[in-house]
Amino acid sequence: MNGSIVQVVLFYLLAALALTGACLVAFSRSIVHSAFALLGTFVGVAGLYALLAADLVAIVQVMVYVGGVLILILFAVMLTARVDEGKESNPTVGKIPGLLAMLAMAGLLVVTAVKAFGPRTVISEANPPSTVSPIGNLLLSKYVLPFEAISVLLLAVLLGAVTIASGRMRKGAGGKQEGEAPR
Amino acid sequence: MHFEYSVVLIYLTVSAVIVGLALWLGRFLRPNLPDPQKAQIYECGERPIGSAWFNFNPRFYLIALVFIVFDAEIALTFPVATVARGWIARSDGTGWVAVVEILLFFVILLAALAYVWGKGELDWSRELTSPEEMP
Amino acid sequence: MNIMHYLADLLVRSLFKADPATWPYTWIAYAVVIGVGALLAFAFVAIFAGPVTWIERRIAGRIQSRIGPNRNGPQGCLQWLADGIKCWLKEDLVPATADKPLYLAAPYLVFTGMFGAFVVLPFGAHVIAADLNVGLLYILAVTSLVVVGLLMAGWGSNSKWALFGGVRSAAQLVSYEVPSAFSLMAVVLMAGTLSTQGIVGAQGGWPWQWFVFRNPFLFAAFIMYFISAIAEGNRTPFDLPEAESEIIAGYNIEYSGMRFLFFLFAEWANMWIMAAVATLAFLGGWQIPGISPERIAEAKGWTFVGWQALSFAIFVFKGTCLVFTIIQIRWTLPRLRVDQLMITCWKYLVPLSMGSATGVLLLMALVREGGIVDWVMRGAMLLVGLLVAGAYIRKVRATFMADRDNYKKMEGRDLWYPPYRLP
Amino acid sequence: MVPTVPPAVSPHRRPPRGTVRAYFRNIRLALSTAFDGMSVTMSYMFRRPLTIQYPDKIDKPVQEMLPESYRGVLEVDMDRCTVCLQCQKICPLGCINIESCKNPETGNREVTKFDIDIGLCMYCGLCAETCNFDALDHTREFEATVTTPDQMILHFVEKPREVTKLKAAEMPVRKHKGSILQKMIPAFGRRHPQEVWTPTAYAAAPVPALKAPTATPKPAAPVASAAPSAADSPTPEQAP
Repeated sequence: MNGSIVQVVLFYLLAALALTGACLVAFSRSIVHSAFALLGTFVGVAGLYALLAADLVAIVQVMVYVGGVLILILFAVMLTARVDEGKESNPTVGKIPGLLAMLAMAGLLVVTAVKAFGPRTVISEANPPSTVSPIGNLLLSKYVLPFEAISVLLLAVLLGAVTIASGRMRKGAGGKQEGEAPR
Repeated sequence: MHFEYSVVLIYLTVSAVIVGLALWLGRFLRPNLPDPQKAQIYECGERPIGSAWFNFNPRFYLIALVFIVFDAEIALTFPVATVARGWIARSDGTGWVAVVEILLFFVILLAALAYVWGKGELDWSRELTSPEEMP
Repeated sequence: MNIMHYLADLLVRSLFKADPATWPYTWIAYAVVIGVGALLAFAFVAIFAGPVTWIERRIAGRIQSRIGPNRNGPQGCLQWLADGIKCWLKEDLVPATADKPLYLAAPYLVFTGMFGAFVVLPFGAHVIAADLNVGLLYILAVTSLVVVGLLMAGWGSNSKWALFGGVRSAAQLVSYEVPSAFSLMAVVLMAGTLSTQGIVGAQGGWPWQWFVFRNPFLFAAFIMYFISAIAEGNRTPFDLPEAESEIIAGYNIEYSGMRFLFFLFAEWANMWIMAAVATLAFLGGWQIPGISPERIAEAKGWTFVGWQALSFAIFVFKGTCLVFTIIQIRWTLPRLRVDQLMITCWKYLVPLSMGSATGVLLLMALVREGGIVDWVMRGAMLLVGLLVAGAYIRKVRATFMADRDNYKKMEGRDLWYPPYRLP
Repeated sequence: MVPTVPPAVSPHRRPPRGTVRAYFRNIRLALSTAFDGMSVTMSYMFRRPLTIQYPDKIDKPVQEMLPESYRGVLEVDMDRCTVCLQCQKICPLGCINIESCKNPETGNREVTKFDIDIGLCMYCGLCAETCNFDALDHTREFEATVTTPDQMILHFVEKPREVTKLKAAEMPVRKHKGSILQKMIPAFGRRHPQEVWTPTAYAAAPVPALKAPTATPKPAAPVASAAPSAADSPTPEQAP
């Protein structure tokens, strides 16, 4: 879309969406609401990626984070004990350490951003090219080793997660809530 | 490319507006006769017992876990699969790099799947191997 | 060139006599044109999804030796309209114990996620909203919004059935996304692009140019994609999320009126999306036999419009055939159990679809395209397809003939009653 | 749920020997059975439907095609009813409601109310069995659609009438089964034309309903329920 004003407006809208989602995650009383509010953050960030002409990253953001991570988080939340007690399941604790951590994180992000791009606008081209093939080519040439390392990492992740989860499941098998029939 | 993504944005907005508009217009058409019995949730005609928000079978969680791993794999392999054709078409034999790389990736993931399979975590209702395991 | 881009530029040039590249308000013209396009897509969804509900019920009637809805309009063809209006006039109920924000937001997410997929469906040679470079991945991505919406509906209703339905739905949809993605990966490997138009362009109009008949692995991938598409559309035999006999209606049980209708709407349109993706990925999409895409692009005036209309008709026809197959499967096969569902996905479809993608990759590396082996393979697969179709027709005829004489003896009438004779 | 009896370790649920072969056998079976099933359902697309469209395309009313012993909506022939209350007593659901009193002027017994709640009735037939005078019987009528729930109560006595004193043999012949009901059924929808049924009035149970003057005629004032016009009155002719 031409006209940088539109881009700026869209940027602020998407940023607002992401930030509203993040704020809801942090401040919502109900842990389930927090989990669902992540959707706004993920989609907003994906929109920002799309605005930065990073099409593959945007789509992968939606696919992996909304389609996978969010579902996992929701399942995890719904599996937590005492979730039904909770309009109050998200108490705000440790305000000062939290603030410090937030400031440290913000500083890190600002430093990274400035280092990576410098004070210049990223959105320059009106019709930037697709990033799918460049990324694919890079994964086949420069980043062959990381690519394969990722598969090993995924293997390790799966093994570890399954081991931990199934162990807990077996331990919890005696509990009265868990012993129910498969649904 | 930005044009394409603006199409996506506008489509999503329009669909949300359609839903909102239909519901809003329906407001003038539909009756509104609130009633405590209507506001009850449905539980086969009985009075609902307790809240529905309780814990359920944790196997769903495990499925989501396995899915995330595969989802990440899909996200990573699709760009490679996209360019694989071009690599294979090259005459200098570098196409085998693509083939071997994707194959290796698949094999490692399949090994993970085989492990989960072998542990019996993919069976929804796991068979009890010994009576001691009974809850 | 995107058709909407073109139309918007045309609008700016002819109506405002301005150059779209420099005119400051071009983006408004773009937004308007795209918005109109979105409304057209919605009209297509409504006009498609509506009558298909009626057709499905008539087909179900025939399969179960009964008649089906035939009261509203000639042969009941306005039944869907009556249902829609009825739902619109129904009271909008919100359970008192529901989690209200989530309950109210869920239909938006489900419908939006479904509708978003229409952006990349290539209805015709140039009839596409936006040809994204990440087309297929995009469809996989927006569908995940539906998953979240279903989970939201399930949780927000605070009803046990709804929660079970929502959770089952989410687990099923995410599980079957894996085999469908791997089956599509086989196509992506063949086409070398993710864009939907690119994939259609890599095929041709004749059946031996379709991906499904290219080699055995793609044939298997097509079948596996079709199975997982049915599962992702929550259709029988994979309709556990809304198993009436177990959890009444699933995630949408507490919804009434228009909100409920949007869930149904999304389900029906989803069926079309799945059929359309299968068509574009495996069955040659909109390709007109004997007419190359370049010829369509070079055509001028009404010829161009005619080609577009023809390609549109071909695409919709192929998709509708698949939709009918999905409908027939619904009234044929019994529902799977939840453990069978998961086993089918993770033990059968996932490894096999990965295998088919691998097979396609190896064949691509080993067999030269257009070579003798390639053509032998295509011919063999086409023959297999024809044999399967022939065996099917023979079997249908044999089943029919086995009962025909008995019926005649008992009822004194002929059993033959072709589908076009609507009872 | 927690199984109460520990299930034995079931060897037959294990995959059979030759698991790899079983795996591919499953795939083959899935495809071939789906193929068979699809061909069967497809063949039904060319078969004549078995059902007959109701109520347009049938030769005679369904009521006439039903067996004689069909248990449809109950009906009472008041000419033969002696108000013995046997039916009311035996009804397990209490859907029959009879009231009678002595007329202070003539000294005769009068029945003021004979209501049957067909919404409550479960069509068990006990009342018809127990009726010694062949007055109460199941008909073959089943189309008793009404527009409001209170119309489901059939009023067989619209105004107080004398109870017959005749012996069973002397009584007039039982009217044709269903003829009384058929007269009443068209009136179902307009029994209480002035009343608009609202869910709130229904759900709020008897207390507000009593307050509303237009609510269902209550058993408290049976004599006053002679409101319906003569045209609407389904009451059979007075016995001589």
